[in-house]
Amino acid sequence: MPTRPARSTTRTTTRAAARPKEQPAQHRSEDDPRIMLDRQVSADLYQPIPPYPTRTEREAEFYSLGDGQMFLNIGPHHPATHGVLRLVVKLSGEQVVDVDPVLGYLHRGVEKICENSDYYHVIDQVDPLEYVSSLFQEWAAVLAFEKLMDVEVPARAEYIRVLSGELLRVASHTLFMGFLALDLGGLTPILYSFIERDEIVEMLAALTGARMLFNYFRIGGVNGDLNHDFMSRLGDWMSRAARQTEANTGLLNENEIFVRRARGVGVMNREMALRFGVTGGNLRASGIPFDVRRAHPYSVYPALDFNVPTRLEGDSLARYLIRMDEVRESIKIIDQCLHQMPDGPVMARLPRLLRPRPGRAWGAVEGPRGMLGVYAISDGSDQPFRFRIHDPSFMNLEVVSHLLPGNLLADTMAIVASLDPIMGGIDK
Amino acid sequence: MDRALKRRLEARLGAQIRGPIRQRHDQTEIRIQPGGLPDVLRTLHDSVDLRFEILADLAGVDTGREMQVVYHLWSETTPDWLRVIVEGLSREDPRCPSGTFLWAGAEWLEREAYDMFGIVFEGNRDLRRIFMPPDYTSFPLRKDFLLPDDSARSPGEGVRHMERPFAPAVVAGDPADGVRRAPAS
Amino acid sequence: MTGLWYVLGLAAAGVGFVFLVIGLAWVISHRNRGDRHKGVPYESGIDTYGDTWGRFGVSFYIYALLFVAFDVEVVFLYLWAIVFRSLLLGGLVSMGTFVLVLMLGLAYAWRKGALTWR
Amino acid sequence: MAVGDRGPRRTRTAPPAADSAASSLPAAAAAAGGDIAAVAPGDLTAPIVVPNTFWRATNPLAYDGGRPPEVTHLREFGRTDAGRRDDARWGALQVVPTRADYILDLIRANSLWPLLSGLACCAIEMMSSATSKNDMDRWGMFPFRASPRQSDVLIVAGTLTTKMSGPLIRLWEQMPEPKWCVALGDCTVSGGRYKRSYSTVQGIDRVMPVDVYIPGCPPRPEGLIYGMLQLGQLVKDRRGHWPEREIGPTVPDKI
Repeated sequence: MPTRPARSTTRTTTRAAARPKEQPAQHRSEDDPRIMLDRQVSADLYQPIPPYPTRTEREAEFYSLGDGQMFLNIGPHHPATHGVLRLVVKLSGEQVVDVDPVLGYLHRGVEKICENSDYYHVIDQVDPLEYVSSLFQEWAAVLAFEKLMDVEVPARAEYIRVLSGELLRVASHTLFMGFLALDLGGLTPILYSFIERDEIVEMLAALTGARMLFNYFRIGGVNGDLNHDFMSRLGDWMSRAARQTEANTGLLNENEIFVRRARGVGVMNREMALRFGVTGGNLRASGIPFDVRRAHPYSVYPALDFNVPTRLEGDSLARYLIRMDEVRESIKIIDQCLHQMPDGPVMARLPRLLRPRPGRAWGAVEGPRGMLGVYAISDGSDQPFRFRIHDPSFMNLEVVSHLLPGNLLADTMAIVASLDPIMGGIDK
Repeated sequence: MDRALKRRLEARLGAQIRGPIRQRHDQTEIRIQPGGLPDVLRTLHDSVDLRFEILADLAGVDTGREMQVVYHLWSETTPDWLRVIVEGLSREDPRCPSGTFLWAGAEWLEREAYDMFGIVFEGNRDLRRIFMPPDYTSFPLRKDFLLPDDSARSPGEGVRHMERPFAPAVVAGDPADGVRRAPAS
Repeated sequence: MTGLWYVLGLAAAGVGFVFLVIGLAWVISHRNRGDRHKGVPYESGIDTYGDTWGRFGVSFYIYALLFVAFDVEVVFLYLWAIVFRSLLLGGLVSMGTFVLVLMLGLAYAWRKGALTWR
Repeated sequence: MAVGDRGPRRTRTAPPAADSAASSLPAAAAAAGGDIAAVAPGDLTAPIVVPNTFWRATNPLAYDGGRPPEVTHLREFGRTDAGRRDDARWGALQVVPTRADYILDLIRANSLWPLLSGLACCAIEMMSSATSKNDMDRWGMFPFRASPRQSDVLIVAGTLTTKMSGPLIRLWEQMPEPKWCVALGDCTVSGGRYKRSYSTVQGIDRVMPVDVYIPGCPPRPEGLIYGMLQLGQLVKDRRGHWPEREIGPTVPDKI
């Protein structure tokens, strides 16, 4: 048992000392959650907000109430938190004084499971992480494994990856528009965005076979080639894609309430964005044109011409408009992909049981929310030795505890929704 | 493979870098001791010809014999990703200086490394569990914490069985350096 | 006299309807004391922290004051709206000045910044 | 679509073959927890016990403290009467709610208001089934109430982790009485792809009485709508028998 940090006196040290020393070495069962359930621990499975002793200076500073201040749980079950995020907000009247995001309500131990499954199964395991756009998570994993195994991906597979990835980026950004409008009180944009998203997702189901968790990319290519059903649906979607996007976003762009509530709220300047490692649309909204497709080109993106939309205001409205520009860029990319699609195989020839040579690799992809990174270490066996997943929403959400203080409680929803966190990726 | 970057790194950080600078595909890897981390990061971030401003990732790694903290950095001066491996942290009491003085975003990444591996980062204002419940006692991503295996033993020869104790092979060197571990019998 | 019956009848119907509905709901619905969690106030699934008798800021009070003022104005408007056809021009002028005076009050509050949240 | 296995209402006949298996339970059940009544053979349908030959935990005390892993606490507790709650009325009034239910359950079956609670990926499919393309509102299930006080059905959509199980049980408790629970997705039905994870509850019927299980990862919106229709049918079938539900209207603290 490693010793605790010196300055924090934790309740657990006393419990650890009292526990008998001779527990079975190889499997500490008392940490198994079901044992905790069985051992009639106190009715609540874990202690809520302190009375447990505060352990770090940040926690002590946060959980000390001034006069006229109160704690409010925008808790794990709340319509506006995108999934199971819990924001403990310290309020004085309507003003937010401080925020402490509590994560872990959707922590499923994906990295540990990936270290105990073989390389094909790992690609399937990373799908539910960023479940709204799961192809990008697969792309990062596959990119890292291809670097590990020095696999040459045929050109047609690269183009199919870019095509399906950009389609999913459009679907993810339309969902983002619906959620942001829903959080600001608009009920109809969510219906429009789900109509658009369902159409794209049905198209990808025709290509890959699944609506959400695709498991479509393989190390060295993709699972299946383009088929007529997919191409016909893609054809008639492309014919009205641009007009449909303008119609959907036109609903919001000039809406006085939406603009007044989003403009000038949650402003993030360049230094804060860089210091917090924020990536993706949120970084480009603060004036830094960092897009992994341009900054560190992978796949066939050097052969495609698209520009990286960048804005300088850095507020919630800029983050929304950036994503709508990215939808137009993605439609341009899909168009180019369809024209330049080469013929040829879709999958490189690989042995059935993959045992990559020992080594380390880092693969990063530009997802709709930012840079998705995978750091894979292999030790020669057919299971990855360490599979580290870096999720952009994890870094984007961290800014919340510095953007929210000072705003009104109603504006917190505008800021959290504009950062577009997806809890599956944050809690891994 | 950016040879120029290798020369610049040796020029700036020659003293602190342990072992050779490895380069493969589009990644450059340097290894340093935990003690030298703050000023290595400071030089990487501030020196004019390096300017590694974006922290791509901070990961904890348990190699069975020691703990490592791995930084991934990006800079517009080089097409490569830079990987800084802080090695030599003992498995019983892994301590490492914190990177929050340069990137405030590293606070949560370090909280996650502490939660999953037990690596204590000195200088992090808020080092508490981020994913597991506050009164969880063990560190799940360590190599000696085994998954409770409800399903049947996974098929295939030479696959590590869940219930076998993880016996790190006594073979020297880093598992990622071409050291083939004997499959746990 | 018949007017009185109407008033009594309507009052009885109003009060009776309220108690009828509540009584029916009590008889038909399930009664379940539930366990410790049932009565706990709902705060997104977490225990509430701290007591709920906190003191509120003064800006809430100003908003409440403005609301009451204009709510009472609406009460008078209703009564006037029922009979304004028979009041002809006199009624319109008097109610117009009444509303105008309250508009002055609103303009004063607006200029003093009572409407912007502090 | 496995509708929760509901034995016949109150009369249960223990099949003779299972008697031998049932008899092995009392010793173990009594040893486990004091307040769980001993399970007398013959007065319950014994679970179909499939011996687990695949795997034995090296440490016998690892999971359920020596008891056969097939028996979960909630099912044992369900067989006792501690879970059922009488409606505490005087004399004749006791009868009124159940008779009124014969009519009210018909109304409830056609207006099952779900609680707006999405945990993970299945929540997106739940939203997709609630919006205009495949619309759940055609059967009266539309308004996703945000607070548990106004909802009838708790659709658990997504992986339930141990950290989230505390709040979710509290949500289930705070819902007013005739309430139903729908497990949406493989992770809630029986752990799904996270069967081996250290931080998830493998199947929410370990912590909650579930009525309808909807498999799929994630199930298509049509699957969820079909499951909700099955739930409506189930409510119609069990009209008036809400208090005799196999596992009591509420989940005890200590399970």
